[in-house]
Amino acid sequence: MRTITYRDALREAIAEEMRRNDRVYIMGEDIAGYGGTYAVTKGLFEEFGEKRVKDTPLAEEIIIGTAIGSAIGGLRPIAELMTMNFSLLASDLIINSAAKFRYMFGGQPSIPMVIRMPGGGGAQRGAQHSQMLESMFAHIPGLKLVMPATPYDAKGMLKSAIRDEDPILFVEHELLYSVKGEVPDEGEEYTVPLNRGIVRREGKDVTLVTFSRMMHICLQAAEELAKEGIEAEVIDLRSIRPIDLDLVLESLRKTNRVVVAEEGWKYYGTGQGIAALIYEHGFDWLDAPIGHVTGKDVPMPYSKSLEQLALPARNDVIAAVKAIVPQPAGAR
Amino acid sequence: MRTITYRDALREAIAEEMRRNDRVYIMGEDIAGYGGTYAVTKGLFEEFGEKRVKDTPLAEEIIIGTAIGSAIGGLRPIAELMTMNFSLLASDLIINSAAKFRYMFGGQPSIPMVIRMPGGGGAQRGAQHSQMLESMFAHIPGLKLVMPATPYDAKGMLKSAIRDEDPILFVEHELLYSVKGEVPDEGEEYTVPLNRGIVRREGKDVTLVTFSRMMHICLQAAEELAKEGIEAEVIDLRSIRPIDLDLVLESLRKTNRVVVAEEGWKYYGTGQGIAALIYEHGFDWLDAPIGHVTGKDVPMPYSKSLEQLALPARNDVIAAVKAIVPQPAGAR
Amino acid sequence: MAIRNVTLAGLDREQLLHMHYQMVLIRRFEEKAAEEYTLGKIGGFLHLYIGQEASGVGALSALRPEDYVVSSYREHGHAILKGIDPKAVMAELFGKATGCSKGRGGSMHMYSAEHNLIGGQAIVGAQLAIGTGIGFASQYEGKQSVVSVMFGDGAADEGAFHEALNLASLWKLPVVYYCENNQYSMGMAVTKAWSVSSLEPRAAAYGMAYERVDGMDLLAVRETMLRAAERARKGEGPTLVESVTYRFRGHSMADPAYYRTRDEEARWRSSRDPIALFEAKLKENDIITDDDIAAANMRADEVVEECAQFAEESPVPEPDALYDDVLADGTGAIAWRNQPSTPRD
Amino acid sequence: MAIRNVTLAGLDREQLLHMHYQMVLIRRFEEKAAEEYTLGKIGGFLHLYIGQEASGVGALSALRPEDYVVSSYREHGHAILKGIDPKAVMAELFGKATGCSKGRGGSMHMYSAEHNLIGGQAIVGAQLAIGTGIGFASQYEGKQSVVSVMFGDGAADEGAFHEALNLASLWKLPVVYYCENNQYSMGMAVTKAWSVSSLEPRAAAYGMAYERVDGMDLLAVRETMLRAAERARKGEGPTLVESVTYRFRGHSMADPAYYRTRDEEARWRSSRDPIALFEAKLKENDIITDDDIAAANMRADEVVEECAQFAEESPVPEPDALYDDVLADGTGAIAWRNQPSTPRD
Ligand SMILES: Cc1ncc(C[n+]2csc(CCOP(=O)(O)OP(=O)(O)O)c2C)c(N)n1
Ligand SMILES: Cc1ncc(C[n+]2csc(CCOP(=O)(O)OP(=O)(O)O)c2C)c(N)n1
Ligand SMILES: [Mg+2]
Ligand SMILES: [Mg+2]
Repeated sequence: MRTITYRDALREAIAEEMRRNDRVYIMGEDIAGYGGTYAVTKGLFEEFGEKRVKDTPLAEEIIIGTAIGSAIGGLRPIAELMTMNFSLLASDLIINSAAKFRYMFGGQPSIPMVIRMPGGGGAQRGAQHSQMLESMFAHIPGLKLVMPATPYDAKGMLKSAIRDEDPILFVEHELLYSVKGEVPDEGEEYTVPLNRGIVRREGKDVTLVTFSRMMHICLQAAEELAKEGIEAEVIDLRSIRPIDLDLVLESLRKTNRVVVAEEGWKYYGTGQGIAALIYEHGFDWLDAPIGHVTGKDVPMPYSKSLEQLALPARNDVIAAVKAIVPQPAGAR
Repeated sequence: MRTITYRDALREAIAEEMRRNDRVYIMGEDIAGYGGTYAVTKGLFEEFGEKRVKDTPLAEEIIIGTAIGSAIGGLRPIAELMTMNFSLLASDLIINSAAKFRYMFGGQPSIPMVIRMPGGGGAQRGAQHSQMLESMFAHIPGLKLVMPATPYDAKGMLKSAIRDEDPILFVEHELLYSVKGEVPDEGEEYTVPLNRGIVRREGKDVTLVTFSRMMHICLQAAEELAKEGIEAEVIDLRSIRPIDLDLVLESLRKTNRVVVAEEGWKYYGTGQGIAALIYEHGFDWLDAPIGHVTGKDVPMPYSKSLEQLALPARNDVIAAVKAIVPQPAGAR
Repeated sequence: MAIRNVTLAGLDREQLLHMHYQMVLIRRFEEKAAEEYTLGKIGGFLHLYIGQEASGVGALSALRPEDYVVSSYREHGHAILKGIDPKAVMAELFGKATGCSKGRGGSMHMYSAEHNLIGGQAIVGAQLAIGTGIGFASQYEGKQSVVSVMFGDGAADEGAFHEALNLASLWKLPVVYYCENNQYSMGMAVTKAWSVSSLEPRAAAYGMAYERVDGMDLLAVRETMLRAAERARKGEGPTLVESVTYRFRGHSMADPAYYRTRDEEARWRSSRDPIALFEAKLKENDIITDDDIAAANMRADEVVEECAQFAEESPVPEPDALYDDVLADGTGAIAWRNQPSTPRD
Repeated sequence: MAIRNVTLAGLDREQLLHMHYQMVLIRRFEEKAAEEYTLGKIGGFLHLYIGQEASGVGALSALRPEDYVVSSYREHGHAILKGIDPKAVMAELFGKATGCSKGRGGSMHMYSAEHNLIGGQAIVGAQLAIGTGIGFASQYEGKQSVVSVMFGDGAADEGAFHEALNLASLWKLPVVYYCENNQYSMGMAVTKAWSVSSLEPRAAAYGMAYERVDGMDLLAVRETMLRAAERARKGEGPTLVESVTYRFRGHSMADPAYYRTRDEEARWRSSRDPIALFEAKLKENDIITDDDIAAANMRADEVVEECAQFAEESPVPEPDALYDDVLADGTGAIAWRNQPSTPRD
């Protein structure tokens, strides 16, 4: 094992898969000459050349159109959208084409395509550059959507995604790129499945169901809670569609209490969907209503003080847990 | 009172508001010369002329851009998107501009804009022309989203929407246009608020929470259920954002059981959001998990037989109710 | 009149008669479809190709089997011309399991991987973006396949047109952007939708080759497309072709076309019918007789009758097909580990 | 050297010196912003206008207060030129309550209803669509207001460009599409992004008037914009102006600009600095002295110091401001009737 950043883990995954299969290529805005806004693709142009590492004009619709078409034509595109905020410009092609072609064309075309894009706030980038919009796409049959939180998963899931036959939205987080974690040594081949969550921390009092950057915040919250005698189990879903619900239900049967924690907005979003599923399939095991920690229901403000208020924080998780978990004896 | 169609009710609302305020105008594809794909705007061109009833080129982004810009410039645009399926092409401007400007620009611009669009399936229009995508927009702070189910509400809510200061998505249903209902006589001014649900049928055994065309299906299901001694209360939400949750909770306190019924897809959608809210605020009153009737989780197939399977039907509502309501004595 | 074995535009009599037959077949097919629609056998939207037959036959006759065609919802003719069995096209209209998209696509979503017909797109303009991508794949793999993107005058106003043509020109992709300018996008006359009078300046905006052709003149269309495809195959980049044509019917079966005069329609039908024009040309050159024409019509009639019968007799999709092919691996929204009893959605 | 009271391009000395001062002020302001960014007083993305001052001052000096400016994230200069107090601009950068967007917008989202600065758009290309709509409102109401849409070379590749320009041309809207072609969109050289060498053919694609101008030549820019605005005001429709300029710094503070040579930058800085060029021109015409220049710089320095001090001393937004102005009527996602105790979101 080595310790590398989430950013480097992604880059390794892309490079390894490009070496493995010469139909894999990557394209996006400023990914070649510039090396990627977040430096994920740095060096790829030098290794693979301009045939396979392609800078596009500033035009999201044609980036995704090119990805879909070239997948139909036999390639395995990785399209980078500079941020998830811009995915809306291509949402028609993602939802009306990529997600539907296999089905509506009688099972004929495969669209083995990965759309990589970072979402999220926390760097004062304001309302138009801080969104987590995954629920819009996770709602759509015909798509898969994953949101890895660690370098290990970033690499292993990206490799799986590139090999997968279906259109996959691969959602990164701008504040995770520099986060470090353990990853198998170079040359040690591994992948991570696209449909399995993972227990990041075991606990018996409450289950925290989370993903992407909020997973790290939940882990911190769990450490704090442990000091007060509350043992939280932390589940990193990793994949939103399909969701590994059994893992959650198993934990629920042990803890009987759940808090769902996400960075995005509350209403009609991912977390409410997760909560509704848990209620639907685990109602009888629930001893309290599910807690729900989210970003505040406002566009993201620029001002640092307001942004910090808008983002869900460790204390919000702690408060949500305490609201549903009986305080252990001796704690107040 | 008169009996008119949903289509005519909409047209009356537009015409009345255009007569009332000459800053109101309407634009869209084929709304003037053609009279609207669904004939909603028929005759408006003749009355108001080409200054105020504007055919646009086939270009959804600029339709919505023009609406937003002209709202900032002091007008009150009604933009018609031919169907909700095409709203994705303008989703960037709806979500990144219309929804955020007031907030991110420090409260300065008002965007008094109505986007009218029909959604829904049931006419064999296939995967790209049958969607209910309201949850994508209902997720976004800064927007309002309403989905009237009757001619009365169509007219009254459209009038309210045109007078409102905020950007409003006004979601119609292709299969509702020819549905008839009572509406106050011409010249009898009325509006319907944008934030109030309504009880369409009283009942004590279960609450059906629904909206748009599914409301009619729920009413039919309720009649069937009544024959078997189950009295369902039917709540037509009318507005999805903001949602009139109190009305639902009040009913829940009486029935202790809820089924949410919608036409759209199940996962990470509107209905799960509604269910999660009911659980969050009404957990203690619930005697059973919330039932959830939705369209099947597949792109809409063209074939009539498959389409009928994909759409939620009266029997699905009845089955969902029976799954959570104890059968009355004597019934089997 | 003696039939001569002359060639026209490098085509021998057999080829010419075949192209004539294809036009007749498409017309009959569409007429039959209209009939079946009225009888309720076909649902949803139905957009007919009547009037545009020369634009289709001319263009697709210039392509090779390995070339791709990416089309809109007005694609029955393109589907047949790419070699899909008309029976499978009609069955698709009927929503039957034997349809070329297994009945799940319908009129707007015909597809055949085998024939490189990359199906009907019902989102206007999407084919421009997707066809560009297929062109990229062809170039990337060093294939000789050309992509022909079929779109209408209305689609040229969507943002996708701009993004696609710029990229294709920059990357010199082997794509022909084939605009069938039938002068209306639904009820909107092209003169009210375009700020220019042809696509020529729009091609120039991307430094792209442009050709305008009379879409009612089969041979002219064919030669234009041959040149454009050749350019693409040689690596000289994309061409924007504007084929000026007219749909003789409303936009779809639901459209009475009140936005134009019956007079205008009559003028086109009587003097610019592409089939009549081609027949006149063939007669002029003593290539076709009235008997040949009658025979072609009769054969086409037989074929479309067979199509309708096949479609009628074909089974509807099995209820289980509802859940097929959403994803390659059959995953639903939930990756159940232990609860396979839960429904698949 | 004797100062003469000549006019240049119809401008008297006072006006010319004012325009010179505006350029200097913008440059100093941006330099100060860079400094404060490095100190952590400014967060998020920061895109500077250094190098493009003549392009901004020339263009906006040709507009009237009732004219609208719709801009991108590179809009500090435009904001100041439209008359927003530079203090409020700096305070916005600091995220303070006294900022022109109450601290909620930041560098990319400056706005002033009072000054018709229709704010920074951080979605590239959105301003083209929105500006077109404002132009429509102006025309609809019979106002004399012209809209100037400020955008970059990169934005011209977005679909919105196509849709906006076609509509504006069709409807003869009073809009000037002002492209500040600084030759890069982030790291992408315009030569690799455009399939043509200028926007001229793209204007022709919409039958739109086009003018290309040296964006480093303040007076040339001004006259170009005067003509374009005049055309718009007279109802003659939109103009696409291409102002050729260069940003002297990276795309944003985060960009070391490795994609271009230091040499290329040095060439522009040394021979094409818009402020130096204007100073030379004014000197040539005996309109400005070195003392004037020094005074302008000193005044600008003072102003930006004041700005920074004002910003520093201004209060951050009240926590409650988090929930203000999401909608006009304060509605949240739930229209509570009976449970006001529930949190506002
Ligand atoms: C994005 C989008 N907007 C609107 C529509 C509705 N619509 C379907 S066909 C059509 C007209 C298209 O005209 P054109 O491109 O000229 O093709 P034609 O029908 O004439 O072949 C419209 C507006 C659609 N399907 N997709
Ligand atoms: C739709 C969208 N795509 C990508 C980006 C990221 N981005 C921000 S600025 C920029 C370059 C824009 O270049 P240009 O239009 O030339 O303006 P300039 O920065 O040179 O002033 C890019 C790619 C964005 N903000 N919006
Ligand atoms: Mg057309
Ligand atoms: Mg630029």
